[in-house]
Amino acid sequence: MKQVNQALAAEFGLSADEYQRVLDIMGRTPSFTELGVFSVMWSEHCSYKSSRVWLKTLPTKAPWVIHGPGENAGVVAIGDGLAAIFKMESHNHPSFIEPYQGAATGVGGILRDVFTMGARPVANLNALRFGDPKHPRTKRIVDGVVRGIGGYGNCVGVPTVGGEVNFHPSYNGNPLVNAMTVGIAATDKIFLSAAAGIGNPVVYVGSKTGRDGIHGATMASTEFGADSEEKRPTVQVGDPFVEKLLIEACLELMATDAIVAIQDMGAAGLTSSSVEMAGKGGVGIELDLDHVPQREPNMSAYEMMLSESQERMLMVLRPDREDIARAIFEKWDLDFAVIGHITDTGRIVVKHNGVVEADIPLDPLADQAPLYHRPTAETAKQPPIGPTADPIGLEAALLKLVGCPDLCSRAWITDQYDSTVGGQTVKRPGAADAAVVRLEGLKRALALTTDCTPRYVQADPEIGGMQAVAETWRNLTAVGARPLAITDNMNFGNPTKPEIMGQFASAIKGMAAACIALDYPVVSGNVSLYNETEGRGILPTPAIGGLGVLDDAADAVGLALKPGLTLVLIGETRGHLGQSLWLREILGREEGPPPPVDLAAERRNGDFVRHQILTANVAACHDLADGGLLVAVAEMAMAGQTGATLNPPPAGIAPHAWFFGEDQGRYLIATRAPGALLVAAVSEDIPAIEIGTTGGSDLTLPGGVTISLSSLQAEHARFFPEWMDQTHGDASH
Amino acid sequence: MQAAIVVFPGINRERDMAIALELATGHKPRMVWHKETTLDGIDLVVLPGGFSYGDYLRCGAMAAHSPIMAEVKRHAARGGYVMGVCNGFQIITEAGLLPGALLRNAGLRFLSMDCHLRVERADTAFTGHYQQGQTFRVPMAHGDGNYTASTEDLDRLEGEGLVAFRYAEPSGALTTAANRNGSARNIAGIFSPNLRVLGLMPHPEDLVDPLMGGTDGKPLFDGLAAALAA
Amino acid sequence: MKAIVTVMLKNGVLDPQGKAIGQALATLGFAGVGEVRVGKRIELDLAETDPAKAREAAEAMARALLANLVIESFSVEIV
Amino acid sequence: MKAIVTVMLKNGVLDPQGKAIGQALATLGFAGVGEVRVGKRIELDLAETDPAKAREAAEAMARALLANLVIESFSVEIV
Ligand SMILES: Nc1ncnc2c1ncn2[C@@H]1O[C@H](COP(=O)(O)OP(=O)(O)O)[C@@H](O)[C@H]1O
Ligand SMILES: [Mg+2]
Repeated sequence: MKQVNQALAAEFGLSADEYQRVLDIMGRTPSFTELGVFSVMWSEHCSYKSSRVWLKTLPTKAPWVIHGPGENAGVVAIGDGLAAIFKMESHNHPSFIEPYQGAATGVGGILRDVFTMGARPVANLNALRFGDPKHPRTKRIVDGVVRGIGGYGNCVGVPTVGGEVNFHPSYNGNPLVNAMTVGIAATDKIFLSAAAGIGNPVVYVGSKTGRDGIHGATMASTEFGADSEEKRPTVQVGDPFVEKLLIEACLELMATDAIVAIQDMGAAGLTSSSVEMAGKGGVGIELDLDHVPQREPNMSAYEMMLSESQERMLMVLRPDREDIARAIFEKWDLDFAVIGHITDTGRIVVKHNGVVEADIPLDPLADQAPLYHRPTAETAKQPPIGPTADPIGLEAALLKLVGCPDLCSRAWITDQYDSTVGGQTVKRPGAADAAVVRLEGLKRALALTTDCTPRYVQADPEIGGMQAVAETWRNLTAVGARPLAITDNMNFGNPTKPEIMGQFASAIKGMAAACIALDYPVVSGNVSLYNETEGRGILPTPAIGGLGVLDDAADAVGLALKPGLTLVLIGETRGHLGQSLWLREILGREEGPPPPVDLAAERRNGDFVRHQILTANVAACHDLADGGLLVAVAEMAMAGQTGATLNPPPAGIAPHAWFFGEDQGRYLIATRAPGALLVAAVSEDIPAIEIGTTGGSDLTLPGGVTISLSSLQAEHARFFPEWMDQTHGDASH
Repeated sequence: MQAAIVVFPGINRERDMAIALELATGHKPRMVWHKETTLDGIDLVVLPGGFSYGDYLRCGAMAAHSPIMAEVKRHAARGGYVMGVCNGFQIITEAGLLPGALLRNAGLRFLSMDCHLRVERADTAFTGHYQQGQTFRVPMAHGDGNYTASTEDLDRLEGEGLVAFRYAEPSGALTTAANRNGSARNIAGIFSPNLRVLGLMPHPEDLVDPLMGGTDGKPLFDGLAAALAA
Repeated sequence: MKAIVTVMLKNGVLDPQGKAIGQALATLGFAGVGEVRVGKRIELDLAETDPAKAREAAEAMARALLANLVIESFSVEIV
Repeated sequence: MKAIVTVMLKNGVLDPQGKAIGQALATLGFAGVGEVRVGKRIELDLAETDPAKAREAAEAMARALLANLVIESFSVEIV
């Protein structure tokens, strides 16, 4: 085994200062295994050393929040004595190396974070960002990631009900795969990870340990260079069948009183789970690795402690319930092993073959973990884009926009995800702004969405951060739900660069402002830094996962137009084209400031729309986002196979700005009772204007140009199937 | 009617099925663990959808050898009713209760979407609440639903009127486009010769509630409840 | 003793995976590839030390589980 | 000329299929089965008549498409 010294510490990703700190804590040269424990616990991924100072500024409280950040997932009360438990997590780097397994194990990992708290997972979502479709690698990555998400989620039987997909060259060498899981538990049956009870057994369940993904946590915390192909550790392969068994077995055990504490083995596997459980409980832990179920012969303590083999959990049990627990796991054909016990030493002691391989005091390992106040540089404000002329007209622009990769139909993707398993999916992907999933046996339903507009964040991180939170809130509102809380996944570049850290800090600032204004706290999240390839960062991408609740699933509205309705636009339209998709797709310019976000107006407009939905004045509703008003009309028309006739824009605004501007805080409502709706809007000072009527099978623009729904649909549907299926052979899965 | 749903490790649509059966019969079906060995007092045995044993070797192959399957075969031999949906259909064919096999979908991708089924005969316990020739909408969600059988078996199924459902256009037309997984002769479901064993790929149990987008699947369960009442 | 069970789709059973691979190879610029068939190779570590008995056991496993004789055929090799 | 490309998971990479098959065989009462590994066998009909060139071509196809070298290794046999 290699000599432990500063050079080895550097290889493990510890700086000279950090290594010195290890020496100070230990009072001696650490063993190889100890150095491994420090390196993964102090990695960016586990310690949040660059981001922590900023994350602390996020609002995390509300009367309905049961557990905010700090647990495996966030927990909010949703009524009927139930809690929603949810979190989002990234698997960006693994998905670049091996797209199928990287994405699949990402789904597996986030599922475990949720069911480890006692929740039955009821929905998955995913926020994906890929490189330029023309880049030679992108297609393979998209194909593998989509198959991987489906392969895992379909098999475990959790419906995949939503998500988002963007393309941009900045993701060419660094796709983003952010997976979100939502589960349901009784509010008085939530399981936490703080260990307790001196002498209580520490139990390992699930799959056996192999040499999978060793140093995955540190890999996720370093940027990719050209040599990353050689550096790749053994890729983790997911086993969704075992995950399914693990869900059922854990939930069965959780119905008893056997569990004192439970934690999934995620990044840095046995190390982080045992260290965190003991640390949170203020106790010590002793592990005897001889009892760890092993898949491969001759594994060292170091390998077992750092292995990231999937589908494993660690629990502390009541000693008198060990037999009940063992019987349940045996019934489900899963490994069950007592691998240690809780001590009062405040230390983690790891034995293997009778030798103490690690003996580390837990408090300093946590308290003295590095914490960086990294320098930040503010992103320069973008100058306004100035007046624009419309070179191609509304019709051509609309057809181009609905067919572009960022706006085209996602059916090719969602058709590969089982969205109906469970029998509770009220709004499937594409049917509404947020997915709606009813709670089995109840009227109550959850509304779920993920959103972020990275080009806005790049142009102005604070507004972009605000916008991302506001857009999720708007999407939940647009189905009639009461937004409750968010989870986030902060995907950024290299934090040692002041401009990247500046993006991070500003995005957090904007997110926090939106959370406060909308009463919409952050209850869980994840940070993924070093998303760069050869020095070029990705667009800053704070993906937001929003969760809301509907007291009655029957109140939910979708996008689909029906004939005989009036279209009413809620919110103020100035025709903001900076950073719009129209500007990028039609003029080829990625410029300007993003649309401003007026949080007070956002809230007023949203509360008005939700009230109208809940009083049954709304037949269909869609928030206005990428592509603006005309794209929203087109999407609603296609969803309902019903055309619309649009009024001319008000005086003083150019048609292309009116129809494609991306002003925030707006909704398009289709209603049978426009009169009542407009009166209500006026009385509450909500900007509202009739913009057209529905019917027929064409979209009729002001001036009489008509676009048939079938031609719109053809453009909309074309991109993915043409890109993916013409040539693609499926050799590996 | 007393129904039982067999729970194999990896199955994941047993809850959906229980909801649909309860809706039609007014009481909860019995959940039977795959290691149990008796189905006494059961009128209808349902093998639900999912990924038994991860579908790792072939879909349904390992579940077909579970202890309960011997009893399911005896139940069928006694003239009992059996319905296998999706993975359950795959298990039934692997167990030899119905002929043929389910191959990978022709496009090699998982297919999760609504499809339309044409009812080939309405004089069975499973289809009594549909009209012959009627089409109905139903979700499907599978990677291996491409039904295949020897030409002789296919001809026999056709000749004896044992094709239950075919993938069709909403109009009832049998097109290649409607047959997304590439099944032989658009076959989506088949009966045993005594019409008491049904295997089908799509999921009628997931379309029994207007809130989930429709009730096109409900007549199948209502029909069963009516036919097996007593 | 090791047994290798090879399971292939029977002749006449359409092999969509093989077909797709053939097409993909052609688009990748590989010329002169005719039919492509895809099957499974299952390697079994057997405690049995007698080759004849090992073969018999592996054949029994193939018939019972590893191959679906409706659509597949198998062969066994002992190494 | 026919090339047979055998693709197996690399040593150390989890093989969920193999594991599940091993368990199923045990449940079926087959004793003495140790590790089970599952891989793919891809049979290619090649127009090429020179064995060395055929092998070279098949190896190139395996690297380009048939094997996922991150987790799999392959071997080629010419028959
Ligand atoms: N960006 C963030 N916003 C809010 N909470 C966060 C964020 N990043 C991490 N957290 C919280 O920090 C804790 C540790 O996260 P993580 O290391 O991802 O947990 P795990 O290992 O269980 O997946 C969790 O409670 C998580 O919700
Ligand atoms: Mg966790």
